[in-house]
Amino acid sequence: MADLKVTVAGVEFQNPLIAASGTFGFGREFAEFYPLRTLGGISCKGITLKERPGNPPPRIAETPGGMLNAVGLQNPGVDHFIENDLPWLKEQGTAVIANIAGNTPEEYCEMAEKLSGTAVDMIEMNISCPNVKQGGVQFGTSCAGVEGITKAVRKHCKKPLMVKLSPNVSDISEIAAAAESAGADAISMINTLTGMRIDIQTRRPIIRNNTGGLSGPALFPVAVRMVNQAYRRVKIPIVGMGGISKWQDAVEMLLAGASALQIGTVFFSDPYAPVKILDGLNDYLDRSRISTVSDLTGQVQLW
Amino acid sequence: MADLKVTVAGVEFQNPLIAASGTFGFGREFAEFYPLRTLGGISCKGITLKERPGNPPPRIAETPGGMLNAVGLQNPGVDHFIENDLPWLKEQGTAVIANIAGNTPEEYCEMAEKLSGTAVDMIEMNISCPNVKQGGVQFGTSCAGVEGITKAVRKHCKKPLMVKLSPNVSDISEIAAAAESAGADAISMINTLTGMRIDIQTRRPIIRNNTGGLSGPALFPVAVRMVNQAYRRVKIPIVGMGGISKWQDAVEMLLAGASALQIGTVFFSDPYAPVKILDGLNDYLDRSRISTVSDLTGQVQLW
Amino acid sequence: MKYDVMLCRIAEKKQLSHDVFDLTVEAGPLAEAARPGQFAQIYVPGKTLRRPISICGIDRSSKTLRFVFQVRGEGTAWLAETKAGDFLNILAPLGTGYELGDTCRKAVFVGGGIGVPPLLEAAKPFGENATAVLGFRDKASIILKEDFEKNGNRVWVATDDGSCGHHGFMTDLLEDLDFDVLYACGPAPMLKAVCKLAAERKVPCQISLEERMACGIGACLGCACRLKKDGREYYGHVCKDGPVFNAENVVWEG
Amino acid sequence: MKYDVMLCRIAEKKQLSHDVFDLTVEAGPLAEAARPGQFAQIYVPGKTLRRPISICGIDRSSKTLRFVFQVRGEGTAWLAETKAGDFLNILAPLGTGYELGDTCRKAVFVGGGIGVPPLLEAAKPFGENATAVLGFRDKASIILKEDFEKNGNRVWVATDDGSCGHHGFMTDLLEDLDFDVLYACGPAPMLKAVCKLAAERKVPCQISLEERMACGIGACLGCACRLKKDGREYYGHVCKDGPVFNAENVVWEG
Ligand SMILES: Cc1cc2nc3c(=O)[nH]c(=O)nc-3n(C[C@H](O)[C@H](O)[C@H](O)COP(=O)(O)OP(=O)(O)OC[C@H]3O[C@@H](n4cnc5c(N)ncnc54)[C@H](O)[C@@H]3O)c2cc1C
Ligand SMILES: Cc1cc2nc3c(=O)[nH]c(=O)nc-3n(C[C@H](O)[C@H](O)[C@H](O)COP(=O)(O)OP(=O)(O)OC[C@H]3O[C@@H](n4cnc5c(N)ncnc54)[C@H](O)[C@@H]3O)c2cc1C
Ligand SMILES: Cc1cc2nc3c(=O)[nH]c(=O)nc-3n(C[C@H](O)[C@H](O)[C@H](O)COP(=O)(O)O)c2cc1C
Ligand SMILES: Cc1cc2nc3c(=O)[nH]c(=O)nc-3n(C[C@H](O)[C@H](O)[C@H](O)COP(=O)(O)O)c2cc1C
Ligand code: FES
Ligand code: FES
Repeated sequence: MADLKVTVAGVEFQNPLIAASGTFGFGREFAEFYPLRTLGGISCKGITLKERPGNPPPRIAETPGGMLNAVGLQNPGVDHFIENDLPWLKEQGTAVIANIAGNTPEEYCEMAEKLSGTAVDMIEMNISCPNVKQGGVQFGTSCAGVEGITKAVRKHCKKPLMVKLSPNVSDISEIAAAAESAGADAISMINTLTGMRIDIQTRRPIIRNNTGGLSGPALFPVAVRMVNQAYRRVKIPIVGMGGISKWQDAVEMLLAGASALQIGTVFFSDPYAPVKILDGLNDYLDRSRISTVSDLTGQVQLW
Repeated sequence: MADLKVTVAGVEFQNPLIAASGTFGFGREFAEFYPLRTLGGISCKGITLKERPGNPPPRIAETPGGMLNAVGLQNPGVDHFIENDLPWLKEQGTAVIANIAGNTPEEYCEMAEKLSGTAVDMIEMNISCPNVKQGGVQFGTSCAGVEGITKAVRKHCKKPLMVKLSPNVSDISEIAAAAESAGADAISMINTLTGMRIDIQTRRPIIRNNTGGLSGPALFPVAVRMVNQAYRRVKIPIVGMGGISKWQDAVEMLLAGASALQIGTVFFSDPYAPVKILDGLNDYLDRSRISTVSDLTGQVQLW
Repeated sequence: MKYDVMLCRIAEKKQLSHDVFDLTVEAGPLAEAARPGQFAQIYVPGKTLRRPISICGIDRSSKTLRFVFQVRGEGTAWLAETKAGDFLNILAPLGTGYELGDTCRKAVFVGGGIGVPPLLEAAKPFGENATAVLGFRDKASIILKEDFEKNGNRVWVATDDGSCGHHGFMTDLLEDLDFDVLYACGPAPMLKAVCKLAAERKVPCQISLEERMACGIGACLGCACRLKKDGREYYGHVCKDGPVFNAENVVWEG
Repeated sequence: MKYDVMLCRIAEKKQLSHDVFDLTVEAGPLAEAARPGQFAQIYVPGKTLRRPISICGIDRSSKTLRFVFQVRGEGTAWLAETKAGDFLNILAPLGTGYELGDTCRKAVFVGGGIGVPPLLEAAKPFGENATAVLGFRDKASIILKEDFEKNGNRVWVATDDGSCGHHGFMTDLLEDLDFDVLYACGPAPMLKAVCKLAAERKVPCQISLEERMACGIGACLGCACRLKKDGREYYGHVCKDGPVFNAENVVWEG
């Protein structure tokens, strides 16, 4: 048995597999399949200061090797989360990451403050949600935007702060550097890439929001590239995600530069994916006589 | 039989399916399968002012629903093209698009001038090749870059000028608008999105160039979104591409805003793809009682 | 266990019409847990998302589940190619099914096209107290008529082209019927009309909805549907709160 | 026709070792056009790229092609699951094969592991003038030995672990042999050693190379390999200029 523990920004994860925000709810539905401590951590559904109704349906469209979603951050609000979901989650024996989104810097700051007084292990700042009209992604696609909001939230945040980056940018390494210099303790990447599907019968976009975020295996090579670009640019740890669906992908993403991983879309085809990925990863480490998984991080040797 | 003819920037294509640059060489290899006049047009392998050796191998990696390539613009140079490939191509009864790439604006201008004196039907300016060290993509990822090079080449180009856009940008509609205002007669989009795959055995990127360009169905929803964004922003026609692999995709891309289409990666799994896509498109038009294919362009009705 | 993933052997496969197929799978504990109106998420190789298909029949003794589906796209086309003996990767039973209540009430089950299958198992305990009002495009598209009859239900059929039974809307048939409770599944315009009628007659009515799904268990919030409760509107989720809803809680668009 | 796409029925399937399989397919005109050392691009459902597999046998009378392949990843794993009677979507014959020339010359065919199959058809016309020197990991991995013997070729075997034949490198065996021409296919280090020997002995040598491919026909320029001609180095393409090259034209890296 290799050592699967990883530490990201001071937070210990018993293994590097974290459920990606928005794909796992607050965990209750998946607890039917296996104890949630199977996972290294859970990044909760994105929460906002006030309750949000979310976007009208349809919110989902399948694409080759992936899917689009435009859930639009439906959530019960941060207070409800703290009162009703967090206590239960904290009992499950896995690290809990609160994923937050806001319309204004003030909202982000207020949430960070509220969550700083709770038992969450880490705050993941989603400045990359492409599916809401206001806020979210517009902070995440320019260096100035990322720097401004990260600096502001950093002041109010007593927990390790992870900034989640959008792939809808020309130069991800600049954005990563901006997050680092503004005081982020870690980076998570990538969020979804904006896409569209059209129903050729009705001539309407399949998703009511017109566009949605692309996730799943289709995205994987873009995620690997971006994680590696960021890894070569910043010193803070990177939580890598985007289309991981098998243990080989996990190894690849770690080699590219990730210290831990998130998986999302793969839950939809196989709720048991984390169990299989962890088994495969463990066997691989044993076979390769690698004693701790963190020895893989960033070990790709570029040509 | 619906009317499949389309006209883009004054150039007539007997049907909207054009072979995408770099996937079809100069056509000779595919002429073994069917007469090249089956296609509406052929965009030749990207050519440069001088012969280029291309990148060292491996140049190809498969990805979920797609592939990466980093051929690095291996080509015999523009003079060789004009002398040896163009005359044969012009005899095939299909429109011929010369796809050009350069290291400097001067090189682009010189090529445009040379080609203006030939029988090519159109010039496609590739300012979006992610696989060469110098030139190419750096012109294509900023508005100023796109505007500068398009203006310069426009002056030297007596042929319809189509600018090929890179998807590796934050806001494609800005880029499209820059190309239009600088005098482009048409836009083609999208080129490949940069990605990376790592061989977990050797811990080396599979592609010797480290990164490569993602093409194929995985890319399709991103291409549809970008074509639609550009369509809503500019008046000049758009040639849409990126992962089209069946007739339904062709319809979807036309609805999103494309006036004509290019197909590339699908040739690798099925060299006969254009025949099948055209059959399906024709049946669809007949079934839907649409008399000319160009009636589909931009007909998506956003929510 | 509320739901789980299982590899289920196909025990039997039949073709019911030119594009409708009928699969019975050995589902062990999933069959034991299943209730009428619930659904399954069936894995299709190479696809990112599972396909939601209603449970059409539950046999507790043989521990089998029955699915009746129409070929609509690549996923259902793949399903139609499977054979007895093949294995399907199934996540089930999912969602909230029909609340049957007192089966001595006079119940009418209104199904349109591929909306018919989910009603079959719900109608069973009602026996002769139930009338199944089934609508199809044409005679060749009629499915499951004999199955409702085997339930002991009365069956009325309507076809769009009049090639069998009543020529026209199923809802025409409802006008002449007397009932205490309505159960419905089918295309949105039909459901709307049924809900309207139920409201007029002041009888309880349960309808089954569809929406594009990802997780199927209520975690991703993908399958939203507009609901109302105590005068407040909100987005519920078809996979967890439904697919069966009380008609009065559903908000129709437009 | 130089090459074409065809749906080919699998006439026969065998397993040669724990991970090596042997498929014979009915290939009609593709079989008639094929020459030793050429290859096919086999379509694998759901994959963006076809899989290049060498032609191991050509039977002009039955119009069949034979492929022998090792399971390496998802594509070859899928191929290994196919059965006689299934159809494969094949693009063939592709590339430039072995130039056999005068088959009265003393020829040696050097194959390492899964590099052995492409040599079989080339060795056939040489009959007893040919010696096949075949290297494998161990005894259990030996394939096609009897097939070379059926050609009338002499066969020498080497294994890495000494469990059969010579213990060590195939190239050791070459030292003791006398020959006019060399044909080789296998891992790069082996090919390099063979090329070196051929240069020393000044005998012509043809080797078969591998590279990742997209189109397989010379259009995409994906499968580059470093070549030299008249002192000038350039990138040629394995799928069109090769997969078989004259040893003296190949530039080895490093
Ligand atoms: C709760 C529920 C129960 C259902 N029960 C049945 C049933 O018993 N029998 C039956 O024939 N059909 C049923 N459907 C519809 C069935 O799910 C779709 O026909 C099927 O998903 C189409 O998949 P495809 O790959 O063939 O089509 P494609 O159009 O290729 O599918 C593309 C994507 O869209 C989704 N999609 C397409 N149509 C629908 C739809 N109507 N509802 C939800 N998602 C859709 C697919 O799941 C897939 O993710 C049900 C749907 C739901 C939500
Ligand atoms: C001209 C030629 C002839 C060949 N002949 C044979 C043969 O007769 N028998 C045999 O067993 N193998 C042969 N190979 C190797 C065979 O093509 C690979 O083992 C196979 O493509 C692996 O596919 P996969 O999906 O199983 O593996 P994966 O690793 O999942 O494949 C991923 C991608 O990499 C490519 N790839 C992986 N390994 C290779 C390789 N060695 N060469 C080229 N592409 C590769 C695949 O084609 C695919 O595009 C030949 C290769 C070439 C180029
Ligand atoms: C249905 C769905 C909902 C999502 N919601 C959120 C969210 O609320 N906050 C967030 O930061 N990311 C959200 N994401 C993005 C994922 O966390 C993740 O970044 C992305 O899906 C890529 O990983 P994957 O390919 O493994 O799914 C969502 C993704 C999906 C598919
Ligand atoms: C092997 C390969 C080589 C390519 N070479 C070029 C090129 O020389 N010039 C260019 O503009 N685009 C080039 N492209 C990009 C394609 O023309 C096209 O934009 C892209 O592949 C997306 O379309 P597709 O998904 O249908 O392949 C190349 C793509 C591939 C796969
Ligand atoms: S499909 Fe995920 S919540 Fe319903
Ligand atoms: S694979 Fe396309 S040129 Fe060889």
